Amino acid sequence: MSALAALIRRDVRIALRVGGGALIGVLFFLTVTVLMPFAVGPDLALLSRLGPAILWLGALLASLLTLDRLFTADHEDGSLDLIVMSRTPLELACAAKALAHWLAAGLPLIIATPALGLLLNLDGAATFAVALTLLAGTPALTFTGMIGAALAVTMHRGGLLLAVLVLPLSIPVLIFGVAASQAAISGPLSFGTPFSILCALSLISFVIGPFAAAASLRHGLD
Amino acid sequence: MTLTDLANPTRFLALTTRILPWLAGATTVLLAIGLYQSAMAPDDYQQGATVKIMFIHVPNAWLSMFVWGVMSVAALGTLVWRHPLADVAAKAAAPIGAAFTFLALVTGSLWGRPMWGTYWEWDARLTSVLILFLMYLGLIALWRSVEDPSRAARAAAILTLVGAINIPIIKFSVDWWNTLHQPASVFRMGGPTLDKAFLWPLLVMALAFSLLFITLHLAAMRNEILRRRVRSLQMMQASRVAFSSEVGAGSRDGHASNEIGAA
Amino acid sequence: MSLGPYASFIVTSYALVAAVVVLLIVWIIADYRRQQARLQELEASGVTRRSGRSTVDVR
Amino acid sequence: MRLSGRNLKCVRGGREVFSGLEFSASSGEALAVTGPNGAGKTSLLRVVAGLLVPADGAVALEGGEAELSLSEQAHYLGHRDALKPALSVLENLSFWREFLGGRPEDAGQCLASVALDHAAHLPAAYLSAGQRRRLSIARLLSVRRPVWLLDEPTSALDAAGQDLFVRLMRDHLGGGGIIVAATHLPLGIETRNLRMEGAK
Repeated sequence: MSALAALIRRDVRIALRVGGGALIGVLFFLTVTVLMPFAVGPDLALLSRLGPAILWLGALLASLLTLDRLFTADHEDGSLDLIVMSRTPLELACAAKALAHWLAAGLPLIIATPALGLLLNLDGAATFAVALTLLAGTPALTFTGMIGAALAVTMHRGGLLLAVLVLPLSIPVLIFGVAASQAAISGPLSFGTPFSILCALSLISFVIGPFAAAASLRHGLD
Repeated sequence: MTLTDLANPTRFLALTTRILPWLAGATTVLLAIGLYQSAMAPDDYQQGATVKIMFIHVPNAWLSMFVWGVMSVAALGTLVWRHPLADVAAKAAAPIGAAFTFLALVTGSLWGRPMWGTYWEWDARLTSVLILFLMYLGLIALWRSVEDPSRAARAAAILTLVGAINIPIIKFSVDWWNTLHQPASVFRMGGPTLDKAFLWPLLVMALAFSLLFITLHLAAMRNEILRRRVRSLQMMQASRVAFSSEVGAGSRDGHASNEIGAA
Repeated sequence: MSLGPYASFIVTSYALVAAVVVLLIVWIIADYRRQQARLQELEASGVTRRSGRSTVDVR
Repeated sequence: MRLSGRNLKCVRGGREVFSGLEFSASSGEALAVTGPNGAGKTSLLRVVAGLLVPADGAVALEGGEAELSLSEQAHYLGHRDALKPALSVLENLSFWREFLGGRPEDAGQCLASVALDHAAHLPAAYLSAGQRRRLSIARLLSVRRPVWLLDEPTSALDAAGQDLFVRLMRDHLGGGGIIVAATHLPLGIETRNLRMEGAK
């Protein structure tokens, strides 16, 4: 366990140091969200209706953007070789890396949500609902995105390929995340149903993500 | 005291140590006077006591633009004159400017709440300040993403100047976008016809905040110079080893990469 | 001095400005102390700046 | 303990790098893999490390810990040094020491044995190529693994560094370890040689 804790500590530390990309993800989230009203107009009623969708799309794109470096950096400097060879199961190491990524890049998005909710004219309850769905849903984004990151690193391609691979996989999370927050704001569905499905999606991704990522890393390294 | 004297960081450090206490004292006195005057200022017949927020909102909003101006001059200093203190000044100013811009946003939003009934209205002024805030954050992110400060300085200087040219364009576009959509409530923050009872406290506060900025900026520049000194000392420490003659490293590395390609 | 019905907004704004400014000051002072300490630590370990290089160092 | 490869064949990108390769090394022995560029020295090391799957044949370690695979009992020192420039020298080493588990030793002591202790708190970004190599070598010492797989270990090292490394390799072999090193230069220790000619 101490090996995994060390890996998480290292990744979080690197993300927060100079050159790390953790806070850039939040800045991207902020900027994308601020851009939306310029496209749809400053109509507060409309914005509060679109708010959850805008926030979810922003969080999705922001977490995708920072996932790019999840394995690439370790692959480029050879760390990945040593991680594969180590006595820690690769699945667990992948899960630890994803967790570290979520702590450094996903959690700040949720912390930034209330400020953005204010800009989009969401009231306190609605903002809380969106933040809660993001808290339940962003781990799923990270853990499914990790599969794409692992595939991209073995193909020596990042960026756009990663987006094309991962975005379709994240559609269910988007659907139930936005549905749950809409349900909390305006109904008519109950909040509980889509939210439980969202949590279930997260739990499934905890299982599938590390295994798929580890498998693709094992077979793709050269 | 000329510009060339200032170019020497050691002399600059000595100078800052000498004048910082005076600056801090002057700032405190002016702030006290300004705060007293704003407390004594009468209520506005339209806005009531909320006009008091203006006394801190306007200075912060003014500084948010002024600091970008300072950074632009510093950027010119970096790119054109290669003044050794220019990138230090630019880097030190960014977080302080971001903090003032943040305060302008928050106080504006708190001032708007009683008027609009909501904390945030996509009002042309507030929106422009928000974009300015994002640009500050982007600039800080740029500074933070490169370890070598002199390399980051060039990039940041170019971004600062592009920003300085773009900010009026952004402001114009946002104004246009805003009038196009006819906002529900038109709210002027402090009109051009400001009563003398408000003008004096406002001026004193603006001056006090400007002094506050100068004080903080000088102190932050001093920190930055020390940080760079630490960095260069550390690099000397890394290279100063008994067995520093690592001859042939480059050629063997080149050879090694060939092999990766071939293997 | 009465602040009217919106006293909480006024007080909050002033408090926020004070908080952020104090935070800035504390951060700058702490940063100064940290850099000084590291500088002294380095000088204690025998690394010294060559004279006349100060302008180069800063670039 | 005995490390052996039988009838190894490696195919990369549709090209056969080597085939029918046999080698073996016992406790206390070093195997120097030599040959021209492109002969497959790096590929061989990566096959032994378990990072590449051989097209044919197998590598086995007899007499090691039964429940662990070969790669879990080996250190791999490649061209890429697995160092994070944003972390300090000590942080880099402590991470690998902790992550690789095993019997932990004092990371500072490992740094001292490669004469990097004076730089423990500097960012790894400030290190020269030779110092980075020393730090990688410190990783070999931080956790005990019987098999060392070294790819051009002495590249970038100066004379003092090479002497130091020779001493460390002797210690390792003396403790019953096995070394497989791909190299162009004489390692400075007694070695068995494996000459790779490359595919025709």
